[in-house]
Amino acid sequence: MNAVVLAVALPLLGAFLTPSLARLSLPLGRLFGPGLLAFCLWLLWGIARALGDATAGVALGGFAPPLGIAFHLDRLALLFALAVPAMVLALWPWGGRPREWSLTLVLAAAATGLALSGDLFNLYVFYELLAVASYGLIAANQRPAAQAAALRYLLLSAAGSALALLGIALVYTQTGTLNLAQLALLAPVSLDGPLGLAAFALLLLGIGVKAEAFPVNTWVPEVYATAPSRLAGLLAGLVSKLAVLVIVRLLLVVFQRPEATQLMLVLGVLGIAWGELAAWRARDLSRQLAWSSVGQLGIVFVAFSLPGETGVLAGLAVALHHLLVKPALFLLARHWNGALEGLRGAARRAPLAGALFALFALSLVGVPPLPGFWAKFVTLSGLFAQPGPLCSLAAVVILTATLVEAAYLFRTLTLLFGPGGEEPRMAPHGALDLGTATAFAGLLLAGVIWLQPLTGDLHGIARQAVDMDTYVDTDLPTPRP
Amino acid sequence: MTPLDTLFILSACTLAVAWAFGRRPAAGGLIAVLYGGQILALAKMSGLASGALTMIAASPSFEVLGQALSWRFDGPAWFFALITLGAAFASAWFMAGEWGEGYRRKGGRLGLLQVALALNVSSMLLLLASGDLLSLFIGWELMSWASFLLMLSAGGVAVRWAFKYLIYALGGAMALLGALAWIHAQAGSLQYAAVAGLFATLSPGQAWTLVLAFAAGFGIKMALLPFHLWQGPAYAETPGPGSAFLGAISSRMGLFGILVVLVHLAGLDLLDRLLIPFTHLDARDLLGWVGAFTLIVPTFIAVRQHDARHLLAWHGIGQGGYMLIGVMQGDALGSAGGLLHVFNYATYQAALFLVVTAVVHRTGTADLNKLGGLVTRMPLSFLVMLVGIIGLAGLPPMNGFVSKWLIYRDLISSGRPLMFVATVIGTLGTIISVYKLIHNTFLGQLRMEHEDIREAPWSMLAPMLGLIVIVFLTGLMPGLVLDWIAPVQAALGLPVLDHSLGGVDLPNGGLDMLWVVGLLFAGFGVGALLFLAGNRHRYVHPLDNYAGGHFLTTEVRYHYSDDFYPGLMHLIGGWYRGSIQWLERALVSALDFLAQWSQAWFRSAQPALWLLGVTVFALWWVV
Amino acid sequence: MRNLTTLLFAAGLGFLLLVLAAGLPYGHPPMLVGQGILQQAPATTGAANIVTSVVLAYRGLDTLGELSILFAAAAGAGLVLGGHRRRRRPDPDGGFILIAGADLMFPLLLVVGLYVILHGHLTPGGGFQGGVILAAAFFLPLLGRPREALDHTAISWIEGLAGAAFIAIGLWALFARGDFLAPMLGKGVLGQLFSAGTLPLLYAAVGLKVGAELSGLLADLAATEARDP
Amino acid sequence: MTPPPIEFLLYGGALALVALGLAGLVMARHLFRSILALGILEAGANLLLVLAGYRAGGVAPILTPGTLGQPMVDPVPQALVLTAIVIGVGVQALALALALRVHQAYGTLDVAEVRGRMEADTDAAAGLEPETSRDLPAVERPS
Repeated sequence: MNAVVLAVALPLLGAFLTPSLARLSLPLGRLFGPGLLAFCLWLLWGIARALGDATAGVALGGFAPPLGIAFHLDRLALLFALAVPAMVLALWPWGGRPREWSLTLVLAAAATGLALSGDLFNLYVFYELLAVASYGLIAANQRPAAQAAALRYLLLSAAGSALALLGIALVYTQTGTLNLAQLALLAPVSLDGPLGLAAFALLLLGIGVKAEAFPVNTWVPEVYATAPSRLAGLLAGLVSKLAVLVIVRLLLVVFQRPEATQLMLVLGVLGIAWGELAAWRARDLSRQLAWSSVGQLGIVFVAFSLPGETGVLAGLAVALHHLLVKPALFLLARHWNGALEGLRGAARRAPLAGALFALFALSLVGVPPLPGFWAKFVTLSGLFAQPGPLCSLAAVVILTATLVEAAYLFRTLTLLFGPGGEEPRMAPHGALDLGTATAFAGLLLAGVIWLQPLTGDLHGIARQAVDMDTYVDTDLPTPRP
Repeated sequence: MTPLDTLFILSACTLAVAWAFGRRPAAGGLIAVLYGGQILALAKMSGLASGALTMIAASPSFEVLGQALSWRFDGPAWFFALITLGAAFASAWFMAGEWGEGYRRKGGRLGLLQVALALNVSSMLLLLASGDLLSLFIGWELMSWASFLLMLSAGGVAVRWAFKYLIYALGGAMALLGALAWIHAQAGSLQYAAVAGLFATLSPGQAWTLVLAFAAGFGIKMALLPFHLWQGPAYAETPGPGSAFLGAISSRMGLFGILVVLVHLAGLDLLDRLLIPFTHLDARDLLGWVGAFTLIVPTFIAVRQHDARHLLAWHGIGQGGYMLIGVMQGDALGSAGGLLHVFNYATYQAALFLVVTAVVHRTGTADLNKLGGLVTRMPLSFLVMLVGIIGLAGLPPMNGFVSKWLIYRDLISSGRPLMFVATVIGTLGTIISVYKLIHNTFLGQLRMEHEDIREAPWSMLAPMLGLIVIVFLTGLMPGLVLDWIAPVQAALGLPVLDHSLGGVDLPNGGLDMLWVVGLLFAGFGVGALLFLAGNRHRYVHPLDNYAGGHFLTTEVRYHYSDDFYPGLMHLIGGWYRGSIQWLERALVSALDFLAQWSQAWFRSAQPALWLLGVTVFALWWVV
Repeated sequence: MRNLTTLLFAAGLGFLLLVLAAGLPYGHPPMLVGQGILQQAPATTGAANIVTSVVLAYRGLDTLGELSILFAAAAGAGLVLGGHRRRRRPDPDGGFILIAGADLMFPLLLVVGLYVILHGHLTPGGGFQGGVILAAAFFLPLLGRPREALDHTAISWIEGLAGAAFIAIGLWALFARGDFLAPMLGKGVLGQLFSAGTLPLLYAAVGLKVGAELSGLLADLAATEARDP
Repeated sequence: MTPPPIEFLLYGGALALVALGLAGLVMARHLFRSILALGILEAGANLLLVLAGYRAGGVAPILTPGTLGQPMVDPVPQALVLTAIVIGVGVQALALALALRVHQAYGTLDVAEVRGRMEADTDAAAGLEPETSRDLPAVERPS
């Protein structure tokens, strides 16, 4: 079980060595990172198989929690930890320079760490690591617009991190510990006032920058329109979900208060409305997808704000679905960038890409029996089960936003499949992009076929994630104070 | 393997064949035969129609999120499936020969059309077979998308209308999804039994919300009044046989949904209990009146159309109003009338769309101002249209008369004279507009460019003639269809109509079509005798005409088709101001405005200000 | 108007935070973790400087993450500035005072930096602080003689290998003791230079890495020509 | 009149730094000033964090013969602040590198101008016409 730390350490090792290795031999440098990630994937898979339904705590350096840093291994954490190397491998920047490879490895390590860590400050460190790696990657393509976008993103995100740090300082001053399990024990007493909520609000806004939460998501269209599409897919698909995962962990373990969930709900609803509305008038595909991603993340927030097992189940379903669909859409959009009007007839010249785009768009809108529908259905049903007009309002907003989303996605689709545009302005899709997107589509369809066991698994994960007694007992094996 | 499995497998085979070979006109025959096979599979389930069986289940069933998904056929499903498959069979047959060849030659995508049609049929069967609300919704969405595919298969202007349809349909689907999610949240299950149980326990406010959501969701597919704008052009621009299929049955799926959810699960009693404040009306009256206005307004919009396909398509909306009125009456007579109208309407609407398509095939236009006098060149097609419009106008001896008579009769005897007047006004509009249709197409003078038009080929005539034979026979013997309707009524929990082969027997005067038709033909016979015996007839060439005392040369055709019904148009011109179109545009503009606003927000140069502001608000809120 | 709003918001934020902070236990921290570490650390790690124990042992993973952040920042800056490193018109050499001063300071800074790094487990200081001093040592001559750029290949090797060494020590502990970054080697006598097991080694790796990253960063920044307005 | 307690000053100072940093971030029209404001904001947060470990009468947590047996301050926040400072340094260095390049490309670091140039660049790369004044938000419309 302790070997799980390799999933963080090895990519970092690879990141440190890749630039030097690439100086020695370029092919070696090129294959080093993917090889390490594949090994991490295999390792994590083995651990997940061995762990099964149980949970485990890993005390780093052998220092028993709460003194040292602890990793918390449960099915939720391992699910995302497994998704990290898989997604990074799928979206690996093969064409980049050695430093891009090493930054991508740093990104992978940080993301794995975010999924696994059970320590508040350690989460902050990994979050910052993720952020710094992504700033560098965004600006890597040397376009001035990308660098300006990266700088603006950096300023916003760093301000958010500082607020998050402020939140951590408040928590530490009040409780004197950073271990999430111990915080879970202390929270009902020490953090049960405005102070705890303020800390949560600060953390939510700080980490929400990466999670594309409502007021701090202005960077999204700028960055996704200028960054390389594989990176945009990684940021929209994976990184945002991990930020959400951190927020959800904090919410579940430490800040379980109705006010906290309400704050998430409100921000989520606003995010949905703003994102989908802005996407309605987007003039190019990558920004349309970017704004749509803001809207989808809003739904993720709303779903996770539902209390208890339902919330985790719904949020997981929406998040995993978006994790799969959005990167694939970005891959397809890579060759279809430019004005939407210029896409007339593009899908007729690239039928496979067009069909894949249609499939993903349908699932994003939530057409049964594609997985997107079930995710949305669980969310809506959970919202309606809550008392109070706010939740019902959120459900209505989701329904309306879905309509708007369907309208603009299908406007794009009719353009793609419509006649016209004889001049082959656009280069054909690369085999790698198409292959990756096809693999994602295969996963999506497999989700349709194996829906029943899949929902069973998600139920299990959700049940385990909300079980705080197990969480505390796993990470703090010593008898409770 | 149950007969229902056979049906689904056959349907899937049809889809596969359409996908693999559909683009070849030669495969059209095979596809039509496969639809025929599906009808035979349906015939094997005729126990549902005779009342011997109440339900046939399909073998596969799934469980998702703790919800069992199952499919089965019962009386209503069988009845609607029969109409669906019949319409598909006629359309496919029509496409099988020369029409498909010609469509392909003109650059149409025949394969797409065939696939879309087969997909429509399969998804409708799936919808009809649904055994719970979740499978109903899945079938509903699939059908919506399949219809979208069928509508845009013509390309060009059709795409715009198909897109509009899609937005409306998705709006309806979202209303349904919301209602479903709410029910799931409250009852924990979407099985019909649980839903019916939930309906019984709702407070009026909740019940109103649910009823309105369901009515809007299903009503959009039926193009009920505030949502009627999409249907006319969308159906009209669909390639001919596709529009025949859509016009005949597609919108009726909305009625099916209303039957299943509002009539069967919620129950008409519940609708009766939902009062509208400050009026004497309740939810059931509301739906009835929506049906009545749907009957009048689109029918008079149809009068104005100059394109035969648009005229027919607008018409179809109004006929849905009859069905809704009949079903909302809820007693044996009215509901039987409404359900019978579904069948009758499908037969003649399909025939009419097909004959218009045949005319388009021969002349290349459906513009009513550019046709005329075709009766001399296409006499059999004329016969088809004649029978069709008699049916559509609801005149004896065709089947449309029977269903409309049942509805009229029920409205009068249940004491709703105002609604009766509304239906009469609607019928008046129908008669006016179908006369415009047949006059401008077949009567009057033949245009010069149509001199060498030939009759439509037999591959197209045969399905049309078959349809009008059904129109006549079920008009003569409505009891044949009423036999199938009885189990439908029973399955929906409605009172069953007592009927005979020729019609119904009521305490104070029934209807026996055998007698009516007999007398009518006897009258025709007498008239013919007088006509022939009197020998006062004289043949006049259609071009032998005068205007203001001047003989016109044959180059100038004197066919009144432009500006048809000027007086009427002047009188009701105010109806066409399009307040609902205005509403539609206003909604889009509002969306545009909001979208601009939110984009401006994203482009604002001060994200940090928002971070600061929201932080302050969040802290203020918690402190 | 916007500025006024901002100031009002900022004042509100400050006030609200102050209200919150008023409830904090100033001067009497709960020290749940702190007390435990104060009691255990000398025995567990053998380092006299308990902050060092926390940085390198109890929260070693944070330190690894922190190193990686520096690495990522340097790599990102390299990517961003890459290709534009050589300026066409290098600055002229500094004057005599600057050059001589830099030459004089270089060995001094080097020694101080190494001292701070190696005594990190005993006195205030350590890898980060010492690394910064090292970077300053290498950067000063660059100020004097802008033409002589740093050897980027060497910097890249140092940063790579120093980082790898940190992880390698962690992995060694993982394979030998079963715990990543567990303290290894003997603890020695508290307060001696050769004590505290692997902690000085870790700090040496940290110091080298920080020094290499920062001097690389500074050299990159210094070598990039800002366009004249 | 008694002077305000010392913690009021300390906390007030730290939080004032936070508020000032955020306000500066919003008000700065120059990106370099934004980066400086970011530094102030981080300093405030770090100061608050290090205050968390203060113990009345405690000594520095380094075991020397002179400090044995005396109460020590909490060592954890000191380690955390060390980490946070280094993180801040890395982020600021990267920000400066980006600012340098942006200045090279656009010749300005004015917030609004950079944003406008970036938007125009992105649009041009996507082959879009520049937004007409109708599409622009009111504040950016050419007057």
